[in-house]
Amino acid sequence: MKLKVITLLMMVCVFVSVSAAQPSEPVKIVATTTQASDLVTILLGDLVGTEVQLTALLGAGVDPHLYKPTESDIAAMGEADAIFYSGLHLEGQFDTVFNALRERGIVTYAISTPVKEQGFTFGGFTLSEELVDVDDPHFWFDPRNWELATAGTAEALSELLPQHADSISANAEAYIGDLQTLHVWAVEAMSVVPEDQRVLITSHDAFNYFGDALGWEVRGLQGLSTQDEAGVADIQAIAAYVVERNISVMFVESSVSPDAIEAVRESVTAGGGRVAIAPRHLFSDAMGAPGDFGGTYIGMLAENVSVIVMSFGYDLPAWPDGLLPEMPQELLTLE
Amino acid sequence: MDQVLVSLALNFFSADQINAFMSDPRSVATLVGALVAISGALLGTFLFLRQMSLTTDAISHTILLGIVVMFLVMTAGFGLEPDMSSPLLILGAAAAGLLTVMLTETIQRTGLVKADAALGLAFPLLFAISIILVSRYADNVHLDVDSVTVGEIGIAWANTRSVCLEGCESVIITPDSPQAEVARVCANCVAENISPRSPSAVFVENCSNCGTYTAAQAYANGLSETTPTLVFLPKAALTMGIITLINLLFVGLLYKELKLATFDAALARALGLRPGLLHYALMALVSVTAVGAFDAVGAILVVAFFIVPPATAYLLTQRLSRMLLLGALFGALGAYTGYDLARGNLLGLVDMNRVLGWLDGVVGLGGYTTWNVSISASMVMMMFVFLLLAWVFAPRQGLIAGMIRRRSQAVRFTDQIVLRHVANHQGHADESIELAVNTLHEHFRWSASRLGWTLRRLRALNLVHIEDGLVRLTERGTNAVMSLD
Amino acid sequence: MNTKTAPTALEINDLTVSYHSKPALWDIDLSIPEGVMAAIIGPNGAGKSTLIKAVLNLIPRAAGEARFFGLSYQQARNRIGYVPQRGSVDWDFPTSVLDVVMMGLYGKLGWIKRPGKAEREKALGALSQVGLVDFAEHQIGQLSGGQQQRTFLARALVQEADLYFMDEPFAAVDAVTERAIVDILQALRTNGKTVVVVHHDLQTVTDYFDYVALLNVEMIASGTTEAAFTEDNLKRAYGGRVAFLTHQEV
Amino acid sequence: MAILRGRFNSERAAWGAGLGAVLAFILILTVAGASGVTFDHTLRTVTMGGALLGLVTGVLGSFAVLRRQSLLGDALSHAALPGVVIAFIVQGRALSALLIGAAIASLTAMAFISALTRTTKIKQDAAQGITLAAWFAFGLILLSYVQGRPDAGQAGLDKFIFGQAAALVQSDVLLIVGVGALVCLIVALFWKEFKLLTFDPEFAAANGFPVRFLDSLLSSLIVAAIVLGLQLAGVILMVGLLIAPAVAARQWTQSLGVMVLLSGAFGAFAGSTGAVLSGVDVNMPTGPLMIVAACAVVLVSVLFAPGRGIVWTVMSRRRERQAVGRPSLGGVQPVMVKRSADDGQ
Repeated sequence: MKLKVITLLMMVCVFVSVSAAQPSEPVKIVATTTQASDLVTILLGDLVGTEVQLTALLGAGVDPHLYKPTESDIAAMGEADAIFYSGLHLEGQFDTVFNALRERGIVTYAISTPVKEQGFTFGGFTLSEELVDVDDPHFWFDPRNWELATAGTAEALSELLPQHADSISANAEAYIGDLQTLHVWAVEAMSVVPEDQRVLITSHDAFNYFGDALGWEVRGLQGLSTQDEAGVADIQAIAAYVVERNISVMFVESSVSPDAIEAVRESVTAGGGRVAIAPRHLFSDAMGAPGDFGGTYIGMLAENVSVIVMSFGYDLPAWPDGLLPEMPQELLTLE
Repeated sequence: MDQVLVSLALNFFSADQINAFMSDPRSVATLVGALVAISGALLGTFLFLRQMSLTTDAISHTILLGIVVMFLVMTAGFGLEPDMSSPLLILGAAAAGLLTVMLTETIQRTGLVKADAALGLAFPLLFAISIILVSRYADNVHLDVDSVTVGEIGIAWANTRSVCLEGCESVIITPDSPQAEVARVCANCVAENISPRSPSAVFVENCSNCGTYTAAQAYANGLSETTPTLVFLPKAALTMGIITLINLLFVGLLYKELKLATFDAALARALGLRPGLLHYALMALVSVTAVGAFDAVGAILVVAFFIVPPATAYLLTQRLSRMLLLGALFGALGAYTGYDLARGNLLGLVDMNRVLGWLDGVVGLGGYTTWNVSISASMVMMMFVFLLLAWVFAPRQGLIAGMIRRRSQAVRFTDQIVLRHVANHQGHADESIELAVNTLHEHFRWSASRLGWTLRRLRALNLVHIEDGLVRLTERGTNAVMSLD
Repeated sequence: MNTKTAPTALEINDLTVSYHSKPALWDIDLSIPEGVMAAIIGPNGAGKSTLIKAVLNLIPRAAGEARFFGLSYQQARNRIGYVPQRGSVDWDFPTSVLDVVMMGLYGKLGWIKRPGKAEREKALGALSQVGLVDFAEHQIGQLSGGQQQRTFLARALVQEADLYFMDEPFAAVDAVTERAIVDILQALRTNGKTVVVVHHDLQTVTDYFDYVALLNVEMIASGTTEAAFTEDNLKRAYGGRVAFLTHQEV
Repeated sequence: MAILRGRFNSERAAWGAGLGAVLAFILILTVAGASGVTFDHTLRTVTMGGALLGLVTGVLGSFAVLRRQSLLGDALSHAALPGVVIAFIVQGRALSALLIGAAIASLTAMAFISALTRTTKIKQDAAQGITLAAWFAFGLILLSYVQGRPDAGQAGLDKFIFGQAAALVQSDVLLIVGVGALVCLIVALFWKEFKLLTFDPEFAAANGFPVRFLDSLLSSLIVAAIVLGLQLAGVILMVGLLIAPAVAARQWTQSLGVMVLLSGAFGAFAGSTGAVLSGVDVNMPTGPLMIVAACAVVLVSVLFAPGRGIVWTVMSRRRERQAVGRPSLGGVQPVMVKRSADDGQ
């Protein structure tokens, strides 16, 4: 926070050199993940396409672990004035690249920064008690974290585009309001499920923040590492847990093979239990296609909530008035 | 090292010129690609000849072991802050590469297992061990090869080290500095398995940005008001430059020894050259080069640089020195043209966007016809294209050359076979049987028309004539047969 | 020559083979009568092995044909035995000597059928002929070079062929083995079989063989050893090296 | 010496090895049972599936290793990618379509490897490497193309077809039984042809066998097993299970038949042992444990197999040295006894 004055000074310098030299040129912003580009789009509003040229590196449904930069992505990064990325090592070694780019005067901002500064990250590393600095990067699944990220990003954008600082902060304020509404709705929706059943079982450990935000317990069959592989005892443990807690449904993410969860179901069934696998995937690292409901942050989160609640066999509470995007009707039924 | 390099370069170019070159994605990708191509060709050629081409692929799997072990040693062993950017992890990866090739050599040296199977035993085992370690001890860390290596040649231009020329004052931030920032960390969350949002979470405050900053870092993080003059050097170009230099020295100095050890290990041993030691040294270099290159350009590109250009060169020449040269050349060319292919330009001949457009019309791609693809993969594709071209068009071993040769040989052979046959039997007792025009084709197992055609040609060339229903050589024909030998 | 009337084991007519860019064999005519032990000799690169492989349809021919007892290869296949060069297989392969010998019978057995007791007996018989019956259950990798060669010979023997082709059977074997092999081959000839051997040692030609084909891409000469194995023909086959070679000869 | 070796290398050693594997498995079962492993449906299924998969890969792996195609599993696991992505573009994200795509891509890769080795002097290993790199790169190009398309289904496509051993379910086991029975039937039917083809293809051709057809048949069997295994058990397990049991079995026997059987047995041992061990504690991944079990079998075999094993060789060399060294007193260095000394019986 104390850095602000200096940063502002520096940003102004950058801005002057950018906008004063070529006033007609749009400011080029690159956002890495779909979540980041969604946030920047919302904060900038009408500026995108006019004064700001925004490029999202990861398209719809692209898993950041497996993302392959294309030629145009590289070109976009080469011309960027500012880069907004997720952070907490979600982009892997690109962190070091962003650090290097900063030395050239390019503005780079990890939208997870305020979450990290507030200490609201989950440490993933459990081998030693002192070491908690390897964070779970899926911080956006907690809408409260996303509020912090919105504020931080708005601040960074205002420094980049000082002449639009007012509209940006207005957008941020409105959006934070929306996020709070969303959070309230999501908590309400998820508490329809009886308390003893509030366990989210997934194939991959990506939903710690999600569960924390909505008061659910989360059990992933596999850890955060994409290299982690399940063993027989892992399957047995989850199956035993499903039986013990009498959980009726488990979930699969779009980016992981459903085999392992299928094996858990068979294990439960063989033990005389009953458990279903949700007919629809959850969004984990990637969001939906642009234009779809799940293609926005709010829609993505709400869609996950709706899939979970309806898979457990309960109805969703009404979608909050005026919260955009409007939840489409087809989400209210499961195919 | 960087300083020396930069001050050397500054004798020829201005800092702006260097920066302009080094920040062009294409020039840096080509430069790095060329460096990896040279290293790959130098070492890959020997792997190719020793039939161990898949070594680099095996290493690409096993470096995970080095990364995991180093991570665990750093964190659990020494209590260091886990840092995915630590060069120690790359060092661990190199050690794992070394372990892979050493294990393979050792298994192979028992004489009980063949080379390919030895490799196929070593790398699944090491990989399996690393998966077990990840699953047991680090399954909640985003730990994989991608998170430790940049592994993308297109981004090499941006992953730089800076050398400061002017305004190079370092900045020290202490907790008392006005710029010091405070970050909170939950002190009891992991131990008590609670959320940092829970009321019982206890936080400690840390200075998150304290430490010593170089001028460039201070500028980057807004900690200084001066703007230093910087020259940016891509890390990949630096590491690969050094590795290439070592490889050039190794192969250059030990060229004849390596050649002998590769083609005739027994003779090399008899001459006191210790081919075993040489192979271990070669394999050690392979693993170091491969790991360095994985970080710089990514696994698939390294595997390709080590195998495809040497194989292409092999199709064009049989001389080791030319193989090394051509291999490096094709690798570099693949890097250069591959960059264009990523933009949709195949050798300046084909616009891939049009191909997609056409495909969309034929099979339907949902109207998405923008060719915008991975640079690394495009480079591999171009190397593969060169291999295919060499396979098809190579002047001596190529498919077309072979076909043309067979075709033209067939004609030439046909003529010569007949001439020789006539020469062999003319004037012998069996000539009435062997040389009869009507039955001659049966001796060759040819169709009558093929022989008729051949005879017509030979007669037109005044090489044979027909006498009493027997084929006979003319004087010219006799001379032609003599000159065949 | 009255090759048309005498019984011929192998008749090659106008055979031409090209190998990569070079012609390997040029318009070869050769006929080998039944019941002889014939040597194919010539300098390195003369196309001796190529001739056998082309005759046995293992490599394509540019022209010409080979007939066996007046029949095509397909028709006569069961009457032909083949002993390839020793270096052509992996001797670390997990199989026993007896097993390798039984492989000689696979062609006659036809598809899917498995070798049984009769085949085993035959194979043991062949092994005792070559003096390896004690080694029947040994892994082939444990054999010495000469024993490997004799195993291959036994594999050809079980084929009970009338015509045998052998590619360099005396390459890198010791004198004892060479003698043993020659004895077996001569026994075959005595029983009316025909043996065609690719051979490289000029000094033993007159001792072992009664029929010779001198080859150097072209057929230089063929006929009984006395008729064809002359200094003049050798000079034509071996070119400049002949002076040295003929001094050693006989 | 050779006679001695021969006698010890008879089938008795192989039976001993097979029996040893069974005993080791029983021991592991007992220890696992004592340490609280629950032998429920899951463990039984995975154990059964792992054993059967190990059996099939062990049988086919023997041929792959002898034909110097050990690393085919690795090459094809990469080469499958373009097929998967094309299947996704055409058919969407249905597992069966993706697998068919993977199989087709693997078969084209196999055909390319065979064409390249047949028409040029490029060897098997380099041909596999070239194909691996080119096919995978093409897959990545397609993946980065799909990545730009505005639809959301492609996440994790390149990992999606790779399963993991712990996730084997009953229908998988039935599938393995079906495919395994077919594979074993074909191998049994064409036993002598495959044997001759692998040992001496030239002799096979001279005896009138259709070598090209047999070659493609055997290759197709190996490809089918690999694609099936990739989906059920993952890449690395396929590479390991294809090689390790065959290499281990090779040490104990001199007969291809025994080697294939023993390799199947070792594969089954590795598969079931890995499964049981992974039931001991959480975070014990099944597939990698199967690899470790298979490699342990290799280690034991390479060390202790009579006749070939390292311990055996060292000991017999020492005996020979003593036998030669004893009568010659003083100053005489031990002489290495050559293997060919027994020539000419």
